[in-house]
Amino acid sequence: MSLQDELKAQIVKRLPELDVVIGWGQGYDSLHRTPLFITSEADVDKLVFDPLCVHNLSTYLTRYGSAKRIGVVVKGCDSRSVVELLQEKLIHRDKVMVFGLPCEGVADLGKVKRALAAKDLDMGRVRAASFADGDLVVTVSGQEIRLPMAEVQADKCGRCRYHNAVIHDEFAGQPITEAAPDTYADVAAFEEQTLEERMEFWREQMERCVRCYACRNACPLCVCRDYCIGQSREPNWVSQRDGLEEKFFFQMIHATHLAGRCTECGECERACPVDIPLLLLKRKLGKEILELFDYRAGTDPDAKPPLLNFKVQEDTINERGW
Amino acid sequence: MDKELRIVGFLCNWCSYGGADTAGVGRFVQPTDLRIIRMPCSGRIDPLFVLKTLIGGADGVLVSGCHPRDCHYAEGNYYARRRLEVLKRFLPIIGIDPGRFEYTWVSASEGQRWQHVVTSFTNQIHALGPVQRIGRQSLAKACSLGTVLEPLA
Amino acid sequence: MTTLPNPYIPEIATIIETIQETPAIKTFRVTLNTPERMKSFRYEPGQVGQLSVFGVGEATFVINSPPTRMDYLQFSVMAAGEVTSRLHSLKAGDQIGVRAPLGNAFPYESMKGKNVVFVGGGIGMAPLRTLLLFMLDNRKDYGDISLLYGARSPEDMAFRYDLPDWTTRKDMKTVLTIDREAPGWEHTVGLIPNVLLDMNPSPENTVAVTCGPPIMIKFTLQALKKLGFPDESIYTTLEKRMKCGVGICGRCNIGTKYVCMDGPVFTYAELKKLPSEL
Amino acid sequence: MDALFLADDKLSAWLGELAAARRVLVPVREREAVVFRPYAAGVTPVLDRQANVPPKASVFPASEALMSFRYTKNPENLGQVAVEVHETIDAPPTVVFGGRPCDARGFLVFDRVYDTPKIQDTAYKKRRENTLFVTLACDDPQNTCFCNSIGSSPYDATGSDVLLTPVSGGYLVECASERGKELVESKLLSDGNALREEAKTVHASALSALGPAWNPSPAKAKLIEKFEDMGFWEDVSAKCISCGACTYLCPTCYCFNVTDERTGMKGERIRTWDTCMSYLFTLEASGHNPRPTKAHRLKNRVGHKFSYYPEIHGGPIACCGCGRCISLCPVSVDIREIVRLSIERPTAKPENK
Amino acid sequence: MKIGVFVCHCGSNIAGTVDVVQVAEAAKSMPEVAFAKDTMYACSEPGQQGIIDAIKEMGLDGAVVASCTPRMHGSTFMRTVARAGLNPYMFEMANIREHVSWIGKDKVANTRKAIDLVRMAVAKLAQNKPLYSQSFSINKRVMIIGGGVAGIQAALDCADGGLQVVLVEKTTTIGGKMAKLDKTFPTVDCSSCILGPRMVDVAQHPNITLHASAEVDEVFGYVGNYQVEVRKKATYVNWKTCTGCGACMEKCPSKKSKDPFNELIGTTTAINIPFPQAIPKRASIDRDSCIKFKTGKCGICAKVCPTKAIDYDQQDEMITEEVGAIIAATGFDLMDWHVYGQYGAGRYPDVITSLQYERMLSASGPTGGHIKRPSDKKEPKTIVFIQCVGSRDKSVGRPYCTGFCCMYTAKQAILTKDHIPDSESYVFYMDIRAPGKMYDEFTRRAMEEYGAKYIRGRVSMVYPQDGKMIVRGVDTLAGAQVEVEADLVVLAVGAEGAAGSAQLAEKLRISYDSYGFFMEGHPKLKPVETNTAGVYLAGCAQGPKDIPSSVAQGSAAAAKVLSLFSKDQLQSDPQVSKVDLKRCVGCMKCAITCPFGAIKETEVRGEIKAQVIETICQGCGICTSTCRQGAIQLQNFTDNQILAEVNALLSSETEEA
Repeated sequence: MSLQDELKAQIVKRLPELDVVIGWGQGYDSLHRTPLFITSEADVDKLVFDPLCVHNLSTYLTRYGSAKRIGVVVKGCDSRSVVELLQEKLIHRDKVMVFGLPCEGVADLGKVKRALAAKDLDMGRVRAASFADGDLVVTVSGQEIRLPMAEVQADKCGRCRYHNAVIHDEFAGQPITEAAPDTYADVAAFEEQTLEERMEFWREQMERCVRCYACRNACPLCVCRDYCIGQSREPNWVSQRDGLEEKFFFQMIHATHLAGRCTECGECERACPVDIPLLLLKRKLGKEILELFDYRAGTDPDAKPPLLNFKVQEDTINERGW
Repeated sequence: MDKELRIVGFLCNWCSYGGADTAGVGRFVQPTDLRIIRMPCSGRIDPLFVLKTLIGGADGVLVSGCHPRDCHYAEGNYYARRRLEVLKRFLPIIGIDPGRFEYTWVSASEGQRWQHVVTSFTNQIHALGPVQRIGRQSLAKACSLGTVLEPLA
Repeated sequence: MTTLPNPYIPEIATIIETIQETPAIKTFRVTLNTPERMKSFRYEPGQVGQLSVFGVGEATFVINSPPTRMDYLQFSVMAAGEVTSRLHSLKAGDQIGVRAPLGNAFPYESMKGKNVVFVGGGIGMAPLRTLLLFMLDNRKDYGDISLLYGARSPEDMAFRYDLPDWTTRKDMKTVLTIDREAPGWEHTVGLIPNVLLDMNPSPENTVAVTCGPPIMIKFTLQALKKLGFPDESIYTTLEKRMKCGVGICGRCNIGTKYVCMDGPVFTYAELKKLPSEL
Repeated sequence: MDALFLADDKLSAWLGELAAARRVLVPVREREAVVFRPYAAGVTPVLDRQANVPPKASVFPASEALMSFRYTKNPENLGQVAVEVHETIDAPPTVVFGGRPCDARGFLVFDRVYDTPKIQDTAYKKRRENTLFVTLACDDPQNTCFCNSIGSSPYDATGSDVLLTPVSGGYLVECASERGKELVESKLLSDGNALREEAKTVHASALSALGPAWNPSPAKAKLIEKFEDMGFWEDVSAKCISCGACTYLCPTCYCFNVTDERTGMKGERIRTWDTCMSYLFTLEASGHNPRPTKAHRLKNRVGHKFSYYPEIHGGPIACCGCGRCISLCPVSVDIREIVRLSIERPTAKPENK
Repeated sequence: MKIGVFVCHCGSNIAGTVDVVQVAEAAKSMPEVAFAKDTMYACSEPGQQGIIDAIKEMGLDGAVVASCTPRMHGSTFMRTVARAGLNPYMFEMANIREHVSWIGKDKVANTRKAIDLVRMAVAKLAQNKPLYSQSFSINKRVMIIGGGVAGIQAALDCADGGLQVVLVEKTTTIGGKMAKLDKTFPTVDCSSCILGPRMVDVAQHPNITLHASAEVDEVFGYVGNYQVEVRKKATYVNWKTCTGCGACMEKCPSKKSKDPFNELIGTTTAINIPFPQAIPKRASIDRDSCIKFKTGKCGICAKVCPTKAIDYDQQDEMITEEVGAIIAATGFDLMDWHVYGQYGAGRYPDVITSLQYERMLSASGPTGGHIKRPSDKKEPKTIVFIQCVGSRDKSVGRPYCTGFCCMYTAKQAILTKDHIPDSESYVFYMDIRAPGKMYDEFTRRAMEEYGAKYIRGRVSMVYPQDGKMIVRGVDTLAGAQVEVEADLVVLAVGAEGAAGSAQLAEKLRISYDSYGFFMEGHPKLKPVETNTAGVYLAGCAQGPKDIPSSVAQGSAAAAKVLSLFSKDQLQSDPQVSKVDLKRCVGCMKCAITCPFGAIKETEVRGEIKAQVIETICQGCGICTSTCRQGAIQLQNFTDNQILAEVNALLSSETEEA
């Protein structure tokens, strides 16, 4: 039985206990998957799982009333968000059923877009897409293009330690055994630039931000949403102007509010309609939190998160006496 | 010293604000750049205050609270220490020198230490010079308008 | 091509008097700073204005003084959000911005010759006050006028300076009510819809105008129906969050109707046709 | 009027000419996003695909001062403070170059609201008057494009001042408005009449690439009919994450917010883009919200575009079919599907109103 | 809003290096400022009257005083503003003395800085809101935790003052460490003679409820209204019927039970009353040595008990006491001296602690007041006292001085001579710390009258040899190695917070140091208060101290409680956190970080929300900086108030430019 069929069978089995199961279905074209809300057995047929299932569906878990019993299909990375939400008691274990999957990596449609653009092709015109022998095969403007997955895989997958869902009530398929090391090489490479270059980089990136808050709303852990301090007057942290300072400060809010919580799922960056590399800010925080507190968010539902905790004598913080 | 720079201090009311008072009572002369904002506790200091202040154009931000174990509220400075350490390490990614932000502990009795802290920090900020602001369009930006920004390696 | 004035620029007005109506409601009497504008200022009962506290923002209030009394424009403000609480801190002599008149008005022309029943609850008395005073100032144009005004307690009753006149005039009937017995209260006690049923106004050649908190409106409408008022003869005003006030910014619509342009005055018949998104 | 021809190698020279007297906004690539930026020498416009962000900001900036205000104290009595306001309009002469027909047509939706016999949005009107559109016809539409279904086409010049069509070796340049004439008065443009046929082929092939058009007009009545059918709206909005990407990137979405910003004794009243997909959009000071859920809000967005707007304005749909709300939606909410479902699916009658 | 700004000259203290007239002039152009003036001494009566007059005449809504530190006169001016009819929180202070005029000589820079500070204060004040205290009633009962001499003193003082007192004692009797002492310095009077009557007073006082063999399990509530859950540990004897006759002790076959009262140098019966003067004088069974519990057979005590008080099935009992204040007087324990391997670390029976020696000296002790060395029960002739075992010793993590060891060592040396006239005492010491009334004289007497040989120096090791304990040390005054052949070695072991004090501190939400001592509110000015309102300290729980100091603190803590309870209602500090229910998402992270347990979960229309218990909230604002929605705001230090200060400062630059 294929992984997808096994998953379908598990959902069919569990569906009677649940109000809805959130999975992925076919999107508006062959390259796009879209969140699928399964409430009947007939819906289960629409379920898809392949490397185009990029969305972290756990973002929906906090959008239901506490009375609902929700099933959610998660990849390894997505499952960490579930763990984090459980840890923060934003969802309740007995109200959530986790359908865990092993995942070898998902595609980064930005990379697909770039790869096709390099061949003067537009991703928006892809007519067919499939996977064969580790390649993403797309038909676009009359041509068939083979893109090796290694080239179009999301960066986060190349450094993934958690290929398998870390929490699950059902698990389909065989767990993947290998785990890649994450050396935060991307952060280090970025920080080889001068401070001026780094700020100039953000200046250029933030210039095109439209303050649509897709980054925030896609984030499974941005649970304030309707009451985000980025848009309020009381408190009034930031004006509604579209200046660089305002737009950048919102990202500071987003990043600092995720410190010690972010699982680096990358949804903020993926959701951004103007391709601002927002994950970098969170990766930097993740790196520092790991170094300081040996803590990876979303791996232990019972852990006390580092910024809600302290030690009288910190082992890793060098008291700044001067 | 050259032209004053904009330095903002967030001080807890119980220890460091008192320490600054003690320094005043002792007439311990200090550079004049610093402007102090009184907070009830270093634990009240949201790292976003620091970011807001730096991004808003302050050249340096100094936070000072009670020494660990001496927090008036028992635990505030422990939380502050973690939050502020993370913040300090975060600053380089956005192009702000981490030396523009320091946090330290000064008790209400440590007037001399406060003088030392203010003087050292002010010197440190003067060595760094005025902060660069993201909101200010750089010359480079105007010239490079429209150049294709390459994706991150 | 005609050029119309910039609809967003308020006129500057000065507060000449403030009245603390109730703990939560404060009334502002303002005059436009340009005397000629004050002279040429025209509006109709029921129309609203946007008051600006510059640096804080704008909020919408009905002009609750009638166009027949142009010494000042009166607005009553219930403290709820940022703008309203800031307005509450203002005093006589302070300057604010006014964008008015906005929205539609009560069809006071078509009401001529009819009896009018006013049913107001709490701050909902404000829009009724304009029309009531306008009618009293044009008394001969209208038939019997009756007013039922209710508040939770005597302290919550606004426009207390009007009450001596309203309760003693021979050409109108006034019933004041509060929800629960209170020491020193000499008027009726009871919930507005019940008192209205007791008053038992005849729907014959009569229009009803009502405004108040949503729950009161709901039961008052039921009472009016019970009394036999047709939907077309019942008027009320709606409140929505507004920004531009001129039908552009897109937040006060209920389906196709923009409260800021098509309202705030609606008949119950119109209201029923609107989708339920109040 | 005659058709003209612009050779590929003369493109930057022509842009240079245009930019001499005006701000010229061209689509450029930044990472994988295409956005409009002021043209300067050396800039390579990206003309082979739709920009992520439409040129909406050219006429309707994401944030602008509606006015400025200043408080002044009476020196004799500091407690006496006067306030004055000033209109602030920034409307530089602008050419939007390389937008698509849908981008230019977006403003037609604005016009019916922002410039009416009763109300004129002064700043908008001024900028509208000062902004011209040199539009590029689409030769190969994207999967999310549906301009043909809302009464337009990949080469619709309505709302544009000049229409370019890609032909071999360059572009066919056609004037589409009176105002466009001044733009094509350039020696860099040569006679292009001979290429009209080729352009027509390009147009036809683009249109056919869109596939068969579908008719959204029944949605006008159906959406009203479905107003109370919250089950339908909960179903179609289930995946919506309530961000504003669809509305901010929509060439026709014109809703805005107004906030005051004050520094010391002066300040500005700011108008910023707003989105009806946000909970805050209709939240009242009392805490009451007439559109409390994303189902309510998505209903308003779709309803506004395909029902209320056409109802108020006598027919035209407030959608230009550009498809950005689909392609740039983080979760691929597909407005085409919602409109189609609103027409096709039977309406559930609420038990009691 | 109309704000008045008053810029103080403070004579020349400020005006000497700040152009105060220019500061007042600059303030006039600041937003919301309707009045600005310089004043010679703002805090003087005419200065304050000037502020009041200006507020009334100009109809001001708030005042900024630019003068000294708010820590000095903040409350003075708040009262001034209140006298003018404003809410006292409609006031801000700009510290232009301690933070400006006194620390810089450059008048231009100082003036610029003062103007900035005034601008920031004005901007903050424009965001201030009136705050109002809440009154709440108090439960005038006090709980005292710990029945040592400090707790006894506090209990009796409170009870005599008319308060209902609940005294909770961990062991089966009150008396604490003092009950174990033979004599007390410097008077050498009998410890039990002076403590005993006080213990009896406790037992007999109508206002005191004593829970012995009881511990505090949990503490809820806040000042004036605490609920303390007390666990009454099972004693297996019904204390209501037990008369303390001792018949059970006589017949108990298990005579080798550990005797903690005698510091383990003697043994007792499994069922026992720790000492004859115990209060309450009730028997209890030590489960670990009781044969009935170990084998199920025996039950002799039950048979002999004339009142049938023995209850082998007794369980711990939980009771809840409601009190308005708590005094923690949990005392000390000796530090674990076994870290001193060089002194035998417990391997040698003839190396004992001073407290063990004290039991040996006591006539009611296991040796009947005869000094006998544990190994062979012989009377020792040469006794070495080693001071500072676990005091002033960083190497074992005990940098502090326990303070009373010098005195009791001198006392023990004196008593040794009294007991064994032909004995010789050696005292190894580092410094003699005897700074009390008659204290130094006392140590002198030990040396001069009683011939105790004081050797200044540390002991490097103690080891047994031929029935003797060889004590090898250094005499730093003589600059020589010394070795003493001792019969008995007595270690003056330092004190640390009593076992379990850290856990108790956490329950009480007070801070404690790493030695288990509780932190006082202020080392000088609040020696018996804590930073948790309604919780006070007495005795060694706060830090090592001798009997008179412990008693003084007991009385001081009692006085604090009596003064707290002198009112029927308490006023809460309104600078507390407030939840905006609309913004709160109920994540309760605020409650996780609140050091005081002042935030509880509540349900509002089916949704979880945070709720601040205003009377517990201390106003630290940790919750505010924890809350991501900005839903919980510390009043008077809200985000908007602080941002207003930041913005006022940062925008001043752009305005000037």
